[in-house]
Amino acid sequence: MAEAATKPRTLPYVAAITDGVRAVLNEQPTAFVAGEDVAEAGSVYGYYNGLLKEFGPERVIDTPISEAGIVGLGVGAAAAGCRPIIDIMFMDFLGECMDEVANQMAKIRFMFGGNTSLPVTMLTMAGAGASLAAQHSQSLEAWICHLPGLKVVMPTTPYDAKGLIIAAARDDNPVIVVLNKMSLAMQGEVPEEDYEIPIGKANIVRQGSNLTIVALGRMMHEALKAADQLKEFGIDAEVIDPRSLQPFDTDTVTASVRKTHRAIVVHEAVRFGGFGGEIAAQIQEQAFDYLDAPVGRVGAPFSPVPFSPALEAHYVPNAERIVAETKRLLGL
Amino acid sequence: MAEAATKPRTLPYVAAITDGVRAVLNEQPTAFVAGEDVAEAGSVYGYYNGLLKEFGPERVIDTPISEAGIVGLGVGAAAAGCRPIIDIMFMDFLGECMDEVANQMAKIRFMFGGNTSLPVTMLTMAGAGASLAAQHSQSLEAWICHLPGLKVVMPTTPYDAKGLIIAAARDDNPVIVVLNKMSLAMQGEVPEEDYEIPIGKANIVRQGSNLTIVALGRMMHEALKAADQLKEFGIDAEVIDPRSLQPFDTDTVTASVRKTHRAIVVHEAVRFGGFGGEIAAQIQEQAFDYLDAPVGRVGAPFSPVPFSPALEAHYVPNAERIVAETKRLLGL
Amino acid sequence: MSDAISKETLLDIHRRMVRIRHFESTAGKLMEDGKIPGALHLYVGQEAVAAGVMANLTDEDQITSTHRGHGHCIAKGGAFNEMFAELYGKVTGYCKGKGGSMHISNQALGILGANGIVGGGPPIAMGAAFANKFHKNGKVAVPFFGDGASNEGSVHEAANMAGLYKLPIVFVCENNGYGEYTPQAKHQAIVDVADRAAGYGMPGVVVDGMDAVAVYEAAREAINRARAGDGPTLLECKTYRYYDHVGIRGMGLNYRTDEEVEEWKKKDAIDALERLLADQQMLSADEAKAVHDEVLAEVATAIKFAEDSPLPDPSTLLDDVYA
Amino acid sequence: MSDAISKETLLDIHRRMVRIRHFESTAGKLMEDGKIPGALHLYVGQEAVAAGVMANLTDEDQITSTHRGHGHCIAKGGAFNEMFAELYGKVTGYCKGKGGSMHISNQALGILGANGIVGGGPPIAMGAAFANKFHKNGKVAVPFFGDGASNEGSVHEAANMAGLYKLPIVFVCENNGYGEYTPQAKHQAIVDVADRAAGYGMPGVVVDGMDAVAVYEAAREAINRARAGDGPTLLECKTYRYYDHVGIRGMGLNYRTDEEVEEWKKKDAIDALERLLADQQMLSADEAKAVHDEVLAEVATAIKFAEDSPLPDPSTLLDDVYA
Ligand SMILES: Cc1ncc(C[n+]2csc(CCOP(=O)(O)OP(=O)(O)O)c2C)c(N)n1
Ligand SMILES: Cc1ncc(C[n+]2csc(CCOP(=O)(O)OP(=O)(O)O)c2C)c(N)n1
Ligand SMILES: [Mg+2]
Ligand SMILES: [Mg+2]
Repeated sequence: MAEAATKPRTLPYVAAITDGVRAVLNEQPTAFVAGEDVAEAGSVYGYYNGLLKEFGPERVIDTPISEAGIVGLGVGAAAAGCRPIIDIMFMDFLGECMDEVANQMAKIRFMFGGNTSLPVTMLTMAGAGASLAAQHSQSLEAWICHLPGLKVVMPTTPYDAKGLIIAAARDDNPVIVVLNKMSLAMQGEVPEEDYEIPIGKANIVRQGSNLTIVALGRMMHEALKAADQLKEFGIDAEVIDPRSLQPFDTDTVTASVRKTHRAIVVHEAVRFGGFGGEIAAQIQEQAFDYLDAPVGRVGAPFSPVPFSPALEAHYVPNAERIVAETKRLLGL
Repeated sequence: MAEAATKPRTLPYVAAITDGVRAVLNEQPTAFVAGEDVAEAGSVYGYYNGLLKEFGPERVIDTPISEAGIVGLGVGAAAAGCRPIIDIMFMDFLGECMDEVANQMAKIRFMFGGNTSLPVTMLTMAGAGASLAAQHSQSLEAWICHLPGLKVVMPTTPYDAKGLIIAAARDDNPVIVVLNKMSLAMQGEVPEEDYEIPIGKANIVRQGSNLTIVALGRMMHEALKAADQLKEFGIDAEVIDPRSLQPFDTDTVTASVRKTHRAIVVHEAVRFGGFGGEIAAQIQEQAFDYLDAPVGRVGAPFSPVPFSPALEAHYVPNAERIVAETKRLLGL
Repeated sequence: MSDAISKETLLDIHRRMVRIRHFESTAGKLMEDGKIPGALHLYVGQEAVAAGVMANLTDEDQITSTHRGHGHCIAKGGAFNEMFAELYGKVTGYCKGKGGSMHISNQALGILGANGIVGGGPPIAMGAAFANKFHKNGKVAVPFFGDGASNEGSVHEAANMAGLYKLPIVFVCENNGYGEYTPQAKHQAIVDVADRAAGYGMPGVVVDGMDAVAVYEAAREAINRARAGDGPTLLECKTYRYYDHVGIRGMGLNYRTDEEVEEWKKKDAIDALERLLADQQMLSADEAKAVHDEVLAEVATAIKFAEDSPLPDPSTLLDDVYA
Repeated sequence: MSDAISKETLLDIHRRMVRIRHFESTAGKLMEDGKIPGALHLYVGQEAVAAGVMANLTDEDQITSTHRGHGHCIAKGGAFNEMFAELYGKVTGYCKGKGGSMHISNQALGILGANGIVGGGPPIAMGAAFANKFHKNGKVAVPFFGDGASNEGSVHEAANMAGLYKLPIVFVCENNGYGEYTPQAKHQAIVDVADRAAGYGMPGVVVDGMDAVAVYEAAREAINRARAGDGPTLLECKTYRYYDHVGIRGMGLNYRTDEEVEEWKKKDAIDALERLLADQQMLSADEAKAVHDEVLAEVATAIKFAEDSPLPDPSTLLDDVYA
C-alpha cells in the first residue's frame, strides 16, 4: 500500500504505463491485457511494447475492432474469475461501448445484490493537442464520473501512471484509468518496485496560501506554470491534482480552499457540463463562508475539438488561460 | 414563434407528445418518425398512437432493435434532406448509440466546416419511479449537455411537451427531447393549434422572493410542492424550469438569484457529476456577491436505480428532500 | 427424439419445464393483480429451450439471460423462494430486491445476470467463455438472446470474437418470432438467424424450440463441441411466447392473431413431452399430475415466503455499489 | 474486363486512380516532413476500388468515407486545392480546416463525411439511402468500410436495416487484409467478409480490388440493382495498402513482410489498367505519361495554394457548431 520511493529511475510516462501493466501481469496470474493492437503492435502509442514477448499471447491479446465486445470481454471474464485489463484506444471510442460501461460494468454488482465483484481495469487515452480532430481528442471523464459503480483515475505523471495502474488492477471494482496522449513523452521518476497510489486521495503538488487550483490530468502541469506566473501578481497558488475523480477527495480540496479562500478548477474537457462543475459546486458548498471570490472554471470552449493547429492551440486550455481567468476572477 | 394560448383543451402529457409529433408530420413533408415499436404499437407508452394510421408506413416506421442504427438512420436521412424524428425508447439506451449521438450527430456540422445541417429530433424517455430498475430508469442528461453541437430540452408539462417538440423539429440542429415516464398521465392545457416553446428560454413557474429553486424535468412539480411547504418556514421560493438545458438560460436563473439571494438546484439524475453541478457553478460565478448561502443541490444518491419500491421511493428526489435540503442549507 | 436419452434426463427436463410454466403463470397473475411491481416478461411457451439447453449444463457452466429471464434462472436451478422474493422487491431475493425481474440471477448458479438491455448478455458470456479458455477449466458459457436481439451490434461483436478465439460458448437464439410487438419479418430480412453463423466462422443450427428433446440433443452436441475446444455454435430455437410481451394480457395490441397463438399452443412443449413420456411408460398421467401439484405447492410456499419477507431497508441502498 | 466499357469510362477511371496515387504519395511525404499536421491514412494501393466504384456514381449519389478517406474524396470529384488546404488546416480547405484528413469531405459532391470512427459511416449512409427511398429520387448511397470495420456493431445494424428496408445502398468493404497492424485472420474467423451478406438478406459479391475494370463492373451491377429498387449488395473488394497504416513508413512495425508488399505491388491496379489501355490502343505510354504529368502539376499547384492560404482565425472557432 505504501508509496515506495527507493530505486528511483527516470522513465517517460509511456514506459511508466508499461511498467505498471507489467507489474500487474507479474503479480496477478489471472490478469491479461486485451484491446485493439495491444499485442503485436504494443498499442498505437507503444505503451504495451514488449509485453507480448514477456507474457505470451494468452495474456496479451489483440482484439477485433469491437469496443463493445472488448468491454464485454473484460466484464464477462472478470465475472468469471479473471482480472482483465482492457484497452480502449481513444477515450472518444467510449461512444461505441457506453452500454457495456454504464449499464453493465458499472451496475452489475449492484443489480445482482452484491453477489459479483468485477475487478476490471480499463485504460484509455484522452486529450487534445495532436491535431487529431474532433473524434480522437476528447476528454470525456464527465460521462463516467457520473456513474455509480465505477472508479475513475487520471494519472498526470509517470510516477502516478504506474502507481494508479497497479492500484486500479488490485481494486475489486471496475476502474477506468484515463491517460493523456500529450504526456507520453514526459519524463519522471518511477521506482522499479511495485507501489500503489491510493485511489481517492488527492495530491497537493504545490503548496500555496491564497488560491487553490484544482487541475485535472495534463492541466496539472499547466497549473504549475500558471502558479509561477501568478507570483508576480501576489498570488501564491496551491495546486491540487485530484488524481482520482471517483471517488473524489473533497476533504483535501475543501481544506485547501478554507486556507486559501479562492479556487479555480481546470480541465481539458469542454467547460460546459464538465466535471469542473461538480468540483466548483462542492467547493462553494463546503467552503462557502471561506470564499473571497467565486470559484472559477477553465475548460475548453463549447465546440468539438478542431483539427487546424491554429484553432486547436486556441482551444486547449493552458497556463495563460488559467492566469487570465484568475486575474479576471480576482479583479487583478 | 409566439406561444399560443387560444383553443385550450386538457390533454395528458402522453397525448401532448402525440399532438406535437402530429403537428410536425403535418407541417414538414420530409419529417418521419422512426424507432422501435413506434408504428404498429404506437410506442410502448402509446405516445405515437394513431400516427401510423394517419400518416402511413412511409412516415411512421418500426425499426429493428438497433439503437446505433436508428440514430444513424436519423443522421444520414437528415444529411440527405429529411427532417427525421427518431425515438430511443429509454434514455438508458443512449449507451448503445453514444457514438452516433456524440461523435456523429453532434459533430458533423462542425467537422465538415458548417456545410451540412442536421435537423434531427430525438425523443427519449427518462426517469425513475416505475420499478423498472437500473437499466430503464436513468436520467442521463449530463452526458448529452456536455456535447457541443446538440441541443437538449426537457418538457415538464403537456403544454411544453407539444411546444418543445415542435420547436425541436423546426430547429436545423440536432435536438434531444428528454421525456419523463412518470409524467405521462399528467393533465394540462394544450392548445389545438401549433405553437413553439422557444429553445433556450427558461420558465419562471412560480414567482418568489427569497429562494430560487431550479428544477429539471419532473422535479419541477416536486419543487412547486416544496415551495408550498417552505412557506411555513418563511421561505417564498421562486421556481424555475429551465426547459432547455442546452442552450441554458443562465440570464434568467442569475437574475432570479440576484433577487432571492439563495438557490437550490434539483434533478432526478444522480447528484454527483450531474448537470446540477454546472448550474450551481454558474450561479455562484454569476451571482457570487448576492448569495447569502451556498447553492444547494438535490439529486439521486450515488447508486444505480434500485428495483424495490422500498428503495426506489427513497432514491428518487421529491418535495420532502427539497425541503429538507433547503432547511439544512439555510439553517432553518 | 432419441432413445439415447435416459429416463432420468427426460424427467429432469420435464420438471424444469413444469417449474417454469407454473412459476411464470402465477407471477404474471400477481403482476397483473398489482402485487408484483414493475414489468415482467414471461417465458410461458418457450420452456423447452431453457430446459433442453440447461439439462446439458452444470452449475459451474455460465449463462447470461435476458429481460425474459425467469425461465433461464429456474432451468439453471433457481429456487422459487429467492426468485419470488426478488420479484416482490424483498431483501430475501436473489438480488436483495435491488435487481427485480429484469436482473434476476444468482452467481452461485453460474448466472452472470439477466439483463434489461437487449443484446447485453452475449458480450458478457463471450468474456466468461474467454475466462474459461484462459483457465482451461472445461466450462461452457451460454448466452440466451432473442430474434430481436440478434440485430444489436453487441451480439455481432460478441459472435465475431467468439468465432475468432474459438471460445467454449453456445449462442442460443430464442426466436419467438417477435421483438416486442414487431414480427421478425419487420425486423430482419432473413428467416433463420442461424444464417448469420457462417459470417462468424461457426456452425449455425436450427432446431424446433417446441421440442424439448430436439433442443436437448442439439444443445448437447453444441455444448460438447464447445467443451472439447472445437469452438462456438449458434443454435437457433424456433419458439413462441404465449403471453404478451409484458405480463399476460399486456397492452392488448393486435400485432398477432388469436389463431396464431392457438396454432402454437397445439405444439405445446410440455404437452408433447408428457405424451412422449407416457408413450414410453416413463411418466403416467397420475405421475405427471403429481409433478404439477408438487410444483404448484412449491409456488404457493414461495409466494408466502416472499410476501412474509421484509423489504430492504433504505439505509442499505449504497451497500452493493462497490466491493 | 469487358468490352462493354467505353474508352471514355476507362480513361476516366484511370485518371481518378492517377489523381489518387499522386495526391497520396505527396501528402504522405508532406506529413512525414512535418508540413502536414496530424495523422494521414493513405490510400495508395487501393485506388481501383474508389475509382471503379465512383465511376458509376453521379455527384448526387452519396458516399460515406473512412479515416482513409482522401481516395474516396478524389474519386468522387474532390478538388486538390480544397483538399490540400484542408490537410494543412487552412481556412480555404473543404472543412475550413476544422476537420482535417480524417473528416475531409464535401457535401456538394455527395460526401456525407469521412469518419475518424471505424464503422461510423455505414449507419449514416444507410440513413441517406433511407432518405433517397423516401424521396424516390433514384439516388444511391455507398458506404466504404474496411475489413476491420466489418467487426463493429454499427456496420451490422446498418446492414440489417438496409436489407430489411431494401434500401438503395451498396456496402463496399475494402478488404486490405489488415485493421491497423492486425491481419484479417486475427480479427475474424472468416476469409470473405461478403459471407456476412446472407445474414442480412442481401447478395455478397467478392471482387479483385486490384482490377479496376472488375470493380467497375461489379459495382455497376450492384448500383444498378440498388437504383432499380431491388435492394442492397455487399461488395467486397480484395485490395492492399502499400504504405503503413499511418503515413508512408509509419511506425515501422514488423506486422507484414516486405515480400508480401512486393507481391501485391506486382498486381498494381494502375499498371494493370495502363497495360490494358495500351493493349487496346486507348492510351499510349506517352499519353499515360501526360496524364501523370498533368496530375503532378495539379498537385504542385494545390500545394502552393494550400501553403499560401491563411489559417483560420481563432475567432471563428464557434461559427460552425450550430446552424
Ligand atoms: C437496448 C435495448 N433496446 C430496446 C429495449 C426494449 N425492449 C425490451 S424487450 C424488447 C424486445 C426483445 O425482443 P427479442 O430479443 O426477440 O426477445 P423477446 O422479448 O422476444 O424474448 C425490446 C425492444 C431494451 N430493453 N434494450
Ligand atoms: C471506433 C474506432 N475504433 C478504433 C479506431 C482506431 N483505428 C483507426 S483505423 C483502424 C483500423 C481500421 O481497419 P479497417 O477498417 O480494415 O480499415 P483500413 O485502415 O485497413 O483501411 C483502427 C482500429 C477508430 N478510429 N475508431
Ligand atoms: Mg423475440
Ligand atoms: Mg483494413
